[in-house]
Amino acid sequence: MKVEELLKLVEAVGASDFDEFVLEAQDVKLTLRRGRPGGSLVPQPEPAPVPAAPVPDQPVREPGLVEVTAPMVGTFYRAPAPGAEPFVQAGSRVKPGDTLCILEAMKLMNEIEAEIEGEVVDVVAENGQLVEFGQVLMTLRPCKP
Amino acid sequence: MKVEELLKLVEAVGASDFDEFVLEAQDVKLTLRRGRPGGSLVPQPEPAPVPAAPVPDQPVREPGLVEVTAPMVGTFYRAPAPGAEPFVQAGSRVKPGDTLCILEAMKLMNEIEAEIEGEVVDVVAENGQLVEFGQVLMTLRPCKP
Amino acid sequence: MKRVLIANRGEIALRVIRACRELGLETVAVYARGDEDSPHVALADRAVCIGPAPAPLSYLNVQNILAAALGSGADAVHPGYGFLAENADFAELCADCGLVFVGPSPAAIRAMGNKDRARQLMAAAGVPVIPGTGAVADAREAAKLAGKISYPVLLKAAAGGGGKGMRLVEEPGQLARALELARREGEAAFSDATVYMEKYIRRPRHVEIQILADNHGNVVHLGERDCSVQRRHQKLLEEAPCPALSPALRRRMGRAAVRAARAVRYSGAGTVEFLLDEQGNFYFMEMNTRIQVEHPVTEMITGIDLVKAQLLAAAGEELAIRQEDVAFRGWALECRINAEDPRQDFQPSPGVITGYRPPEGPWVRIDGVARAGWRVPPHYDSLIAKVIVWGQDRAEAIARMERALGEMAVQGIATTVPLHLKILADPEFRRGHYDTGFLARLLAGDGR
Amino acid sequence: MKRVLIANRGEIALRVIRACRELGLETVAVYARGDEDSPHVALADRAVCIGPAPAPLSYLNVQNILAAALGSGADAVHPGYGFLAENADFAELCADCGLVFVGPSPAAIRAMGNKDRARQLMAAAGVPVIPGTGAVADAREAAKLAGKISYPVLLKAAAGGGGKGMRLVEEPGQLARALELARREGEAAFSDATVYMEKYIRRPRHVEIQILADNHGNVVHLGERDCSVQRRHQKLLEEAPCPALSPALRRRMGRAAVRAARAVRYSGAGTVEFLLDEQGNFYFMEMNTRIQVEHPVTEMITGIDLVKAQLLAAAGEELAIRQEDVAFRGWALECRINAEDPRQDFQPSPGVITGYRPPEGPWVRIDGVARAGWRVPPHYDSLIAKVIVWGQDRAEAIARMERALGEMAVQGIATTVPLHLKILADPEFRRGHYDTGFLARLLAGDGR
Repeated sequence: MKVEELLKLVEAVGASDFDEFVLEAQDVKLTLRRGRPGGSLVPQPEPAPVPAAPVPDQPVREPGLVEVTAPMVGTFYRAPAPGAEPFVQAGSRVKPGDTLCILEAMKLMNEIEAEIEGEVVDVVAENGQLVEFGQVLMTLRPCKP
Repeated sequence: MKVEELLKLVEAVGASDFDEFVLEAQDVKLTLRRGRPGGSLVPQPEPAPVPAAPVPDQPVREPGLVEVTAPMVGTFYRAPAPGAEPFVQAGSRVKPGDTLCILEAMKLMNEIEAEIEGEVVDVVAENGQLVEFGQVLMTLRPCKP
Repeated sequence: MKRVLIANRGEIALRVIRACRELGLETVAVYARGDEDSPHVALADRAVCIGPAPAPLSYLNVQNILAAALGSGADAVHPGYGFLAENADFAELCADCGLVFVGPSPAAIRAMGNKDRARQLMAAAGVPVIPGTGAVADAREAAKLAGKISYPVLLKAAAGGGGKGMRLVEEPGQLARALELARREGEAAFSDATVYMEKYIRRPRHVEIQILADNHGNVVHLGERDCSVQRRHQKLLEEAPCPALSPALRRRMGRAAVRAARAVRYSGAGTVEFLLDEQGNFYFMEMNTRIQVEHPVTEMITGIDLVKAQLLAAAGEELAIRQEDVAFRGWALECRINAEDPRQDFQPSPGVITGYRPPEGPWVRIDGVARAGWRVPPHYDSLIAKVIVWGQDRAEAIARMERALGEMAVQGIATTVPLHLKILADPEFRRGHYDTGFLARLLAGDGR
Repeated sequence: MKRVLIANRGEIALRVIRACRELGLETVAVYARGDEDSPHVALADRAVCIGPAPAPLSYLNVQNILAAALGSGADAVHPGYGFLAENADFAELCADCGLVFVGPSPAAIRAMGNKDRARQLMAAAGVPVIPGTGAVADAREAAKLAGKISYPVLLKAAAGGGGKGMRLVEEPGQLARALELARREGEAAFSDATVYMEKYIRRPRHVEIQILADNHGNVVHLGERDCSVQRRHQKLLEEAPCPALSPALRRRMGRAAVRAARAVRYSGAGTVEFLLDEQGNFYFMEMNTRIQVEHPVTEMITGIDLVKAQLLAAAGEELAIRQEDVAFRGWALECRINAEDPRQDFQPSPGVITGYRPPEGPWVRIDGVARAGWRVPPHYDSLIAKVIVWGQDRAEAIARMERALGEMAVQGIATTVPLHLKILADPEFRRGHYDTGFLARLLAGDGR
């Protein structure tokens, strides 16, 4: 699924009054939810035991932003070395192939590259911390060419 | 499934008053949910085990009918003795104090009397069978005086 | 015996239904109006409504229960605990109706039901009772009696109650003055200066012995349970074995309990409750002539199904085990999870259980009625589930119970789970060095 | 050892988390996308997403699992069963990363992972293996070999499979002709006329011995499990002890299993699987170098927590028990409740469990993941709960299992419960006189 397509979807949903929208591409999984806070609509017959599992942050975002997610589990580093300048920060302009950050897994430094041209809006992941598969690392605002 | 198709779906669902919509493509899985009314909100996660408890009959009845219920647990008898005429049957006219039936409990024959004037519509309980507390024995149509 | 009516509700009704099912016996449940959705109604083969919600009109309604038993073709009645379980008249009426009462004879129930008479019976049978006296005439006689009983002693105004007219005497020098004060308090409060004396048991443990007996004169004991964790005489957590018992003391207490049972020609499952002092002396308190709430801890360490044993004894069978067959393995704990709020002075918290997950996994047993979506009726007792665990030793059992309660989730109503976790974490409890005053002290430590 | 990552999901992940919790160890769960709502994610202290739903990208993704372990500060990895549990490379990588692998050494896993090599090792260690030969030259040699092995024997085309090129020979007179036919079939189907011979085990039982070992050379066995109730090599119901074993045979098989473990310097929990014939001869099949699905039945009759024992052995502790401490009590059964429809040829029935009530009450243990409102993911195995019961004897255990399954309720998906009830009611099963062909016969009796 292409970004343009996603944008159309996001716009469509944004124009609607759904409160939640989950899409999982590749054989498509789509959830739209008009839930008041607390989500009492979905029956939760089984309470979560203590302690609850950590849930990644999902703040409401500006429509059209693209999330860069972790393609693997690893430790997130913003800079090539301790004390060095971070690869990017909020406001940085990036183009495809630019290194955004490093994920270290089993002593291997995996450079995560930008796939689109755009501007870094926010670096979400914390330096030196473990990130899960699929966790949002940063958000980009795509350039309209 | 194409984006255009999805868009159409989203629009269609957005215009409706469904509160939830789940789609899983590839052999399509679709869920639409209209939440809110108290009934569906209360989770009924626990199914009744097998075998389910017997539930007394509760057919829809003519309005205004009066039910005569068992004030005690006992064996229901329609007649004063085996082979005798039943105290009442459908169509019988009764007035307060008339015996309607007998409930036998621990060898004691308890006469159940009419409390109103009226006509017997239906004798529900079965002769010689155990009736529970509160079980409907018969229905009366009250006389309008 | 083919069909058993269970004259009870709640978890004990489920317990009895399960035992019946495993023995191939059919089951008839009874229920009050408003209790239709309670689990025992669904689990039984058949259920009969026996009256309106208040217990006196339903679960205590002897006539309706017996009519339900006879009308449904039951040939036996299991009373559970509470309600009619220790009602000798009910047991007698069952017999009159040709129904087997699953419990001891009416005579045994009566003998143990009158506490004074039971005490005399037990003393006569050689079961230790708390040493005590009749009315104390004067200070001289008091000194003689106290010397016999041995200090500390308690002086009690005959008509006293609520601590009024009660005096603890630690040593002979305090006696005369204490007697005078007790007399005066009795006179002032109850217009009765009569004073009795009995031995004062310091920091007693509540230790009870489970016994099993049949109609053929066989009696065995299945060891003890420690039920000292109590709040206002309500047991909250029980364990077996008792951390304070040596094998020798267990044998002595077990033999005393067997003597108690024999003295009333007991049959079925019963419990002899003792107070145990710090020196290992034990004193008969009372005998419960029924199955107990806390019976599972004994089951877990002996492997013996007490409710099945009750049913088989009632059916006239001989006990399947002899004393030498009774073997203990490991340690068991039971927490009674009540629908009460320990932070609100244990106020009942009836209501709808909106979410429920019982603990699972190894050596965890749940005897409960809690279910998601079920409304706990306000009319009856507040026990919603018993969580029972077994471990190879006490430390493992405690860790397992902490694990189990940690994964238990009840939503919609308050429960005693937080208090149970607090008890389990308490150093005094963990050392096993507690007594019947333990919980009051623990709660007082909270500023209550 | 302070923090354990559990590289698994489903009921075994819960089992390991519970054992960790009881030992005071912190837990890290891993999960695939789509598995967020699975119970192990909620029960662990922390959970890390390790990839998309397909197992090769997540639960078998060694790199992500190790990165999750290291990044979360875990110092040990428990692999459960399945997935990476018998992957020697993974065990080695754990060690390379400084992580304790909760299981035996990579060398032991490798030695047992190669079935031919394992067979040779076992034969050398004095563990009975199924008698067999190399290529059989001609009818004369065949007759000599068959005489040695003793009839009945099986002739097998070297390249054969699926019954092709296989011939059962009951007595010497049939041998020459059977050899000729096996050769021809091998030649025709696989262009290879080589034929081997091995002893044919008639109506074998699948009996396995549980062993426990530490890093200090101590090995004990915990008796056997009978796992003969199988459908296409999938175990459906297990029991301990095995109805066919005498104490003497148990000792012999136990000793053989201990020899097997010693031969590979085994450490932790492991299982040696044997075929047992009707004459009481037993033959090594394979060793599973991990915890087994059916481990609870052994736990129930020995009182020993196998997963805790695994963790303690991995932490380097000495075994807490010696062989003479191992005592068996009573009988245990396990039913594996799968989300499969036995009326639809055991097709998986994933979907949302709309209603769920596990059985409760005495001596019933649930190791399950089923919960009301939970969607059984289609990607993984279909085991939703293990129902385990204990009884004083086999009859009580069977009655209890029938009672437990009778009160179990699963709505929204089909399960194997009806088949389990059918097995429990079968006279052959109830006599305890069954073998690995039992279930196929039972199902065939249905007209399938």
